[in-house]
Amino acid sequence: MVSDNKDWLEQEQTTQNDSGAMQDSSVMQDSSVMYVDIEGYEGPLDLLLDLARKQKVDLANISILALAEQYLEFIEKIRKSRIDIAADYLVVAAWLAYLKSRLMVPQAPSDDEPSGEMLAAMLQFRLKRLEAMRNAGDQLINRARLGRQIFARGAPEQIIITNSQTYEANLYDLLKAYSEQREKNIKSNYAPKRRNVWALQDAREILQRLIGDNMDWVSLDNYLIKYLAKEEDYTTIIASSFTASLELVREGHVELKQSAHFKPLLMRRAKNN
Amino acid sequence: MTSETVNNQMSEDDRPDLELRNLRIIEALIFASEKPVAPKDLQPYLSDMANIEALLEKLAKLYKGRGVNLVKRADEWAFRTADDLSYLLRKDNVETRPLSRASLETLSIIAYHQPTTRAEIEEVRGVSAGRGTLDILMEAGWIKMRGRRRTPGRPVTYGTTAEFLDHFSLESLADLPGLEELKGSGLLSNRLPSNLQIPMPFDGPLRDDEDPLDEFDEEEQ
Amino acid sequence: MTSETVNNQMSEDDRPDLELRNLRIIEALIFASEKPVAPKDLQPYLSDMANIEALLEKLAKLYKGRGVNLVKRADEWAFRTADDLSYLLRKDNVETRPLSRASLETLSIIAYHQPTTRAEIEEVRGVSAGRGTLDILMEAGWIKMRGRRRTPGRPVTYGTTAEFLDHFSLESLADLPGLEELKGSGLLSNRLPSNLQIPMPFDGPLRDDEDPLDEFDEEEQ
Repeated sequence: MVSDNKDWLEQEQTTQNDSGAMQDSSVMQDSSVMYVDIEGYEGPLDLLLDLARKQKVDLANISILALAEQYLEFIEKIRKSRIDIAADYLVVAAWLAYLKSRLMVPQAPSDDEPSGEMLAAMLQFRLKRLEAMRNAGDQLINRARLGRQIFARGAPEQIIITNSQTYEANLYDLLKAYSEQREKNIKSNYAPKRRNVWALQDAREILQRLIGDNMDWVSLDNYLIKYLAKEEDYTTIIASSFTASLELVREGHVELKQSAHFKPLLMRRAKNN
Repeated sequence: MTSETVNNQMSEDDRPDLELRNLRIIEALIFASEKPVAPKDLQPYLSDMANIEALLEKLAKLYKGRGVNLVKRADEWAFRTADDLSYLLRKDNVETRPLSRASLETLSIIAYHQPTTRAEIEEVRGVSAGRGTLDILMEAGWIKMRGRRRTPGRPVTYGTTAEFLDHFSLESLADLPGLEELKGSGLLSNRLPSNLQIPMPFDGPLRDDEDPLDEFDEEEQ
Repeated sequence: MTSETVNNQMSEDDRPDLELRNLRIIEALIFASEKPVAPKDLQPYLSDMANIEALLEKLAKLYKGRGVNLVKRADEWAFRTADDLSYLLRKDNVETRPLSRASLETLSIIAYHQPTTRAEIEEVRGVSAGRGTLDILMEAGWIKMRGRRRTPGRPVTYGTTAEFLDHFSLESLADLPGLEELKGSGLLSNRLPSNLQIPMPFDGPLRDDEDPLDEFDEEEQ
């Protein structure tokens, strides 16, 4: 089922190397490093969609397991070459690793967590939806657009049909002017420190994305740690994601449960949300 | 300013001269304007009993098949060059700043899922919205903040504007390309398709689950 | 641009479809042009044998008696509102000017920080306010003097008016987006210090630290 993903990766490696070589010969010196332009992707879902397309079948028929493995291998390679990867990509890696385990291990009847098939269907749905939105965007932008193919009166005659305002300004300009000034003032005397800490806000966003639409219990902490943490970051990740999850519970976004002390912490999206 | 002092005993339909006059006035006012014009802005210039919608439809019919058409955008009207001439009139040198992929994707998500929140947009794209996607779209005048969703956190809801329709030559959201198909496939839902109702993009007045942009701001600050 | 490859054995007059096409193109081009159009500028868009002058005359005739006329001005052609309707355009001949950057900035600070003084505005803007900016905003009817702050110098406090809310389609000051909203829409960056605050604007009655304006204030301004 997953035997061909290796071929694909090797193939990818060479083609990526080719394009890398054209751009920057220094990258070529270490030819064992896969040249990956992760910057070229609009986030992990985009990367997944790209990988899915390489399966050359309709999105409805892709192998989600193979896709998960390709993604994980991809991320693993990049991490080995010590390229910094945005947390978004690692969050998805964590989720896919979880998905993979659900798909490969038969589900015990008592298991409270969602089935692998259910998770896979969810991922497939999200890929299809993203692709659909992307296609819709292409169709929109290729329509006959005002000022390009369709034109308004070139020499409008001055009439004011509405009221006789002497000055024009809109709310957006007003808000923008305000924001820029406040920000400008800050920049002059504020230099943000780069700390190796997970901001609560980041942790919160990541958790929310991880939980996504799951209506069933998910145990995430293990995956989070494996994929997101360098050893020295364990504490901050656990602390921040735990605090953020409490906050999410308080606001009614998620529910938490733990069957006993030191058992994995399970979470899911709150039912009535 | 000049008020119509017609003694309107008869119905408008019986007064072809009055109708012609109304048509000419509507034509002149909309023609003079670069932007779509709302019927209520025409009202003061017309005779008291004028049926504006009927007059507009009549004028639109008159211009059908011509080089310039009278088109409806949301509930407003404008003259625009005919779309079948677009290949001929095409201007390619107007490229200001091409829309980034992220912005275009965000725009289509808002268009098809509206009213929608930032979190929902991020959920579809699977990535957090960087600075410069929403605000570029607001700057272009294509999207706006509509209200606040009545859920915890009361997030702001976004929707498209009348300028959006005008720019992309859409009479209403129902004309969005591929909408029916997307609706049919369940891809406009936030959840995995089930027997849930399929939401349709909606740019009308605030919905039951939306509040106007207010109140909460006070508490927040 | 696109060249007509019609095998033009016949005269144009015998080809009503071609003539219609030419008329439509002329109509669209003149409509979309920012300036009156010379016949030679139309040439490249029309079929090879087109008699431009005749077509223009025909189009002018078609528009005769309508709300908009096709007129000739020194050998160039343009659409103009019919003479007898030109009163429509004179109706409200107020020039609409965009608000200057400085005024916009000042207005936004007053909106958020009200009641606020000139010194406070200057502190946020980092430049001293020219007299003109406040005057323009008062003239536009968007700000007003509220009272005097009970501090040394008794500076005048400024606030926004009902017209301000009206112009920006705000129901109340509470509709101004707060800190989180500005961040959420990308207008403010997320990398701001946590102590950054956005004040809660207030346009109610005079506060404890404000005195009413006295009679000489008007002149002083």
